[in-house]
Amino acid sequence: EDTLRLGMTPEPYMPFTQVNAGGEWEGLEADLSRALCEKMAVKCDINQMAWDGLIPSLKENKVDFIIGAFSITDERRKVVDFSTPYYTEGTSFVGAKSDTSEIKTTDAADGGGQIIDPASVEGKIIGVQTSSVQSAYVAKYLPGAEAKSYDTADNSVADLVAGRVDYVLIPDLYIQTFLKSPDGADYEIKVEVPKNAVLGEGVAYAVRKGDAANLEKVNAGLAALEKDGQIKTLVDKWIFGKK
Amino acid sequence: MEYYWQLLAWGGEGWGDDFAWGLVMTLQVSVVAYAVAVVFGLLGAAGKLSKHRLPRLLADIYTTVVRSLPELLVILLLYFSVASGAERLLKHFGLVAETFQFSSFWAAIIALAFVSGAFMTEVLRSAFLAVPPGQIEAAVSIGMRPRKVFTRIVLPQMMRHAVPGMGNLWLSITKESAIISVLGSFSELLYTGYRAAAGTKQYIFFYGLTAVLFLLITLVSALVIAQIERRLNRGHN
Amino acid sequence: MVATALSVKNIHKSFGSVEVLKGVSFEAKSGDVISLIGSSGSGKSTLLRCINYLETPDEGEISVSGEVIRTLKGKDGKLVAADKRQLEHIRTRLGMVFQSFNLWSHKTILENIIEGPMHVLGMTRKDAVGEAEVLMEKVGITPKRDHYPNQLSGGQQQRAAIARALAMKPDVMLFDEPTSALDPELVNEVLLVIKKLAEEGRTMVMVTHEMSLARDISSEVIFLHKGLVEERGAPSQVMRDPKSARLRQFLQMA
Amino acid sequence: MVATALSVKNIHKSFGSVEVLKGVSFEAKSGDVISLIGSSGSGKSTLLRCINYLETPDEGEISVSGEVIRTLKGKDGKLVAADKRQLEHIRTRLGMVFQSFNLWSHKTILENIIEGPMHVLGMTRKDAVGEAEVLMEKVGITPKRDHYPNQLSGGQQQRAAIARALAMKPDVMLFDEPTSALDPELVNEVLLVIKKLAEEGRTMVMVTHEMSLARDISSEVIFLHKGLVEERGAPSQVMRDPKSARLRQFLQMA
Amino acid sequence: METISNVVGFLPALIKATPLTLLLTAVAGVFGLVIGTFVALARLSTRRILSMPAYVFTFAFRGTPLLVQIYLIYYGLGQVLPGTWVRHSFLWPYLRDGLWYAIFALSLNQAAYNAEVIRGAIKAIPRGQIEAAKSIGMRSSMILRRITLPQALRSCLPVLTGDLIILLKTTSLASTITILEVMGTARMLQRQSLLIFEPLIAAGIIYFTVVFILTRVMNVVEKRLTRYRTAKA
Ligand SMILES: Nc1ncnc2c1ncn2[C@@H]1O[C@H](COP(=O)(O)OP(=O)(O)OP(=O)(O)O)[C@@H](O)[C@H]1O
Ligand SMILES: Nc1ncnc2c1ncn2[C@@H]1O[C@H](COP(=O)(O)OP(=O)(O)OP(=O)(O)O)[C@@H](O)[C@H]1O
Ligand SMILES: [Mg+2]
Ligand SMILES: [Mg+2]
Repeated sequence: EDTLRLGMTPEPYMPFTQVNAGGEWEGLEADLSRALCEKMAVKCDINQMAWDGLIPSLKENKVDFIIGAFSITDERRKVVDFSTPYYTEGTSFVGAKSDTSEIKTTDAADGGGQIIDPASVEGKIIGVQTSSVQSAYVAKYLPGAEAKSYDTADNSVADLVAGRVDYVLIPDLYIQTFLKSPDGADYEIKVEVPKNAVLGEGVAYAVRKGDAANLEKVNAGLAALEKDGQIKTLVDKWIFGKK
Repeated sequence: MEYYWQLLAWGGEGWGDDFAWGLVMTLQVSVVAYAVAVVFGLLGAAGKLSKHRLPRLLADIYTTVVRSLPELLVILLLYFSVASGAERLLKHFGLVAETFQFSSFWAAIIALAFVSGAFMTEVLRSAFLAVPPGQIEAAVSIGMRPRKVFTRIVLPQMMRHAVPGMGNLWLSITKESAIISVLGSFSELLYTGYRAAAGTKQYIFFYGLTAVLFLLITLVSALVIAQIERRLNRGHN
Repeated sequence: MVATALSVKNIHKSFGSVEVLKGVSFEAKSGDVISLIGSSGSGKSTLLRCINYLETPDEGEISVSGEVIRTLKGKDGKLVAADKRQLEHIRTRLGMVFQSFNLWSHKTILENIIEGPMHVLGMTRKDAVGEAEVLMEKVGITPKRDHYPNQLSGGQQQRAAIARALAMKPDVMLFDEPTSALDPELVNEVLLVIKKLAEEGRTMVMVTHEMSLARDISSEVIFLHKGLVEERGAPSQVMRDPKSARLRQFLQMA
Repeated sequence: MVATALSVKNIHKSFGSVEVLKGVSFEAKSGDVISLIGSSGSGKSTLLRCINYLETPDEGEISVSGEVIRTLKGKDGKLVAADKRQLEHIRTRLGMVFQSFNLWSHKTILENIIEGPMHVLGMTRKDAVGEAEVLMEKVGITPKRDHYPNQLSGGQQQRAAIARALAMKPDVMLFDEPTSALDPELVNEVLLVIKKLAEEGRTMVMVTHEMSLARDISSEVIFLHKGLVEERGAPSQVMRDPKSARLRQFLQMA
Repeated sequence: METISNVVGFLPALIKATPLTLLLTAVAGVFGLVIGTFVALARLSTRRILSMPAYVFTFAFRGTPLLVQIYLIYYGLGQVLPGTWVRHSFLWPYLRDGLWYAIFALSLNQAAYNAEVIRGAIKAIPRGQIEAAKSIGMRSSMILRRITLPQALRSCLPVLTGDLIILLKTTSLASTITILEVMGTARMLQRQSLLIFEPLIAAGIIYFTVVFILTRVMNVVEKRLTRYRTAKA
């Protein structure tokens, strides 16, 4: 039996991954990776490390492929090769219920389709996660708003509650958990942000640049999982909470 | 209240055992890294205080460069570049098996010690300079060998001046040991705290708990340091 | 023939641009007691410190019991000790009592005294303590054996420093104003100790400002002036009938 | 009537279980020069240090020019100074030359001397330097004005310390063995300085081991023994014809 | 080669963030030194009302990770403040800006570490130096200013410099609370580009430049201030 080395990070990023209190991997990516390895018919060694270690480990051939909610972007494509996406996330624009200003959408000038109307968020403070596609979105389309960058999405939400930001622009699945929590009761989704190139092509596995063999394997595995509906089942389970 | 106890449960359900292991890991890494840092520090200080130009220059480069680089960079470079390079070299000459890899745990510790050692250098150097020259001359004048002069006269007296700075570095290293998680699954205290906090969204609670555990380490350290300080201050005031 | 215990040849020493010693030479035979006198700042302490190479002389030669301290010329034209081992070895035979005592502040008086015998001469602790006790008794600091230097009066520190140097049983003793902090009774005690050491054949070089001491005890008096030996000779002669005008003036005051 | 410049009453001081001073009293009028003699470790330095409260006496009273240093009983039954400002003020009038000099190591000799006049007495730098130059000349350390203490010989440091104390123009001077590191010529110089100060009406208390100095210079000699004043009086009387056996023995040696 | 051009490519963004890092370092460095000195003095006081709080202060701030301190101060306060009048007061624009919290936390943290070093240095001053000052009637405050602190600071200068360098690098923790200084920016670039080394190297170059200048200046300062130790006329 072949062995592949998978790099994963235990930093909690639910519903994607975390290592729970019992020391077990859980979340969409954990389950998906298990299913994938089975489909690829290989034994997967999970190498656990902090996020910063993933890319160097991949490059230095200490792991063969990595997973970590990597959104596909062209810039990142210069460094690694991405598999086909296993999930494409939506983005929500969240604010306080008490906030009555209307958030409209409008046509982007660059032909990128519908976007949030920059005029309606002029002068507002918007919380985003550092280097996320959402932060790129604010930078590109909402120049009149002030973006505040947080190292985790949790922190941006904490500051939404603290009143230090007016809105957060955040992945859908992330905000569901929050809105259901006691703190989230006073907040609502103002707008489901229309899909758009900046918001990315989804999240995927990454392999060493030029490592066609492994990319092939992963993609084949993912295709098989897609075909037999497992990916949808897992996404439903973890992201939409369906059993 | 009930809920918080559940969060702290032992085993798979709660984070109690994870924190306990985190504490052990933190102590283990810190103690080893600190001991190695003292060695680096002594070498660095000896270099800086040397009469000769070359050791002075090397030590100066060490303190300037290593103190300025981000720890993360040092640790990544050491493991992914230096260690990998060494592995390749060793394999090339057939000195080690094809599957040989340097332990990432040790690479992390050495990197941590390497950085701390640069700071230690300055602590030890200034402590040395605070020893009155007459104390050393008295030892030299009876023909004591340099090593003995160092261990019997200089070291006890300079330690008196070094303890506060060394204490600071010890407390720093217990916290900086967090950085080793970059290289693998070493869940020390801070990282465990982060994981528990993010996993449960109970940030304030788990960061508070992390703080308390670090305070515990500090408490014990402070007691030990005070004791050492008392011993070293014998004969002064 | 009595052997030359200490020979000091043409010692030069400058601090920065000031030349403190300008070529000092003298010799001492075993059992000699040489008093070094001279005004404050004339370089007496510096000369003693050059003898055991705590200050490296810029020029000159020191030999102890016929063994020359080997030197090299450094890049700046000044001397450096060539052989560390040899220097260490010679230093064990050269005792020194510092003008400012330099007792080790982190050690008790007893520990100060047994340090050298145990860790340089390799004596056992028991032997070293035994001898230290005799010495402490002799200089009258037995009650202070377990005190630290900074708990001692000036005179007590000075006596402890003397005991520490004696514990090494050196062939040559260098005393820098060994009685400056002592009362008249103790001065006499120390004088007796020095005489006894001289009788045992040890050699002593003593810096002192007490002319009576120099007169009573020394076999030779050396008057240092402006970095040079201005006058030397038996105390009876030098101190009663000095040749140099400078020495005459110096002694008049005493 | 000449005013009482310094009065020391019933001073007690212990270190741990050892009582060093057991009730020492004496008085000094303006212009008095009091020599404090006694064997090493008899508590002379401790007494001086108690006078300006560097050591707080366990019991007793000090007054300077009629002003009593106010004290309180602390919790442990020992004294503490009650009024810091008063103490600081009195200290400006009490000069002190330490047995171990205690020159400030981070300041040059000139800076050491002008420190008090400028920052305690509030003199301008120009005036302070002017006076310092006169003092340095007097004690012969002018060439060392810009040197640091550790570059000075023992005697030079002692002279700098004397100059530093004199610069404060105190009413009462406390000298702890002010000539221990000086050569005979300098001893005479310092003696002249002290005499001149006495003529100006300043009061001096001097610890010394040099009996000739005590004899020549003092208006009163106090012999300290076992923590008490064993004998006191005019030098002519005390030193020629001591009453106490202990003092007789002590003086015999000198 | 590509690495070099990548590093160079990242430099402009990081250089733009440098003033923020320098600001945090300088402000927290100065506050840390001043507060640290007072804390050190309080710790050495014989009065327990002064020494106890000072001890607790150094204990707490040296005893817990700065990350946790920053987090608890910023987000902890964030959980408390919203319901109160503060949110509508003139203070809010300041209280919502992470910069102030960062300066606050970094200053206190630095103060705690400095205090320990300064305390040690003060304790090591030979008693006679202070007695000499007392004996001429100097006020305690003046002794402190003219004798104690100058001697203490001289002897611990190299260690304080080291602490300042540590501070320079720990300002990176401010990125947790939205202050994107050099390191925070580098981490952002890392995530964007998935290039791990290059942004760090670029940050390292900036830190090195700062540290190099700082240590050279400090070397000169140290040499000047401690002339008395080594001076040979
Ligand atoms: N801090 C201290 N702790 C314990 N004992 C002390 C301390 N200071 C002084 N003593 C003791 O008190 C006694 C008196 O000391 P002091 O310095 O007053 O003597 P002295 O008369 O000045 O002697 P000398 O002529 O040798 O200077 C000595 O026995 C000394 O050991
Ligand atoms: N490290 C130094 N740097 C500069 N000058 C120095 C140094 N050490 C000593 N000197 C100078 O050298 C001269 C001789 O000093 P030394 O200590 O030998 O004098 P001394 O004869 O022992 O005087 P004393 O009787 O006062 O102790 C003095 O003028 C002194 O200032
Ligand atoms: Mg001398
Ligand atoms: Mg004394």
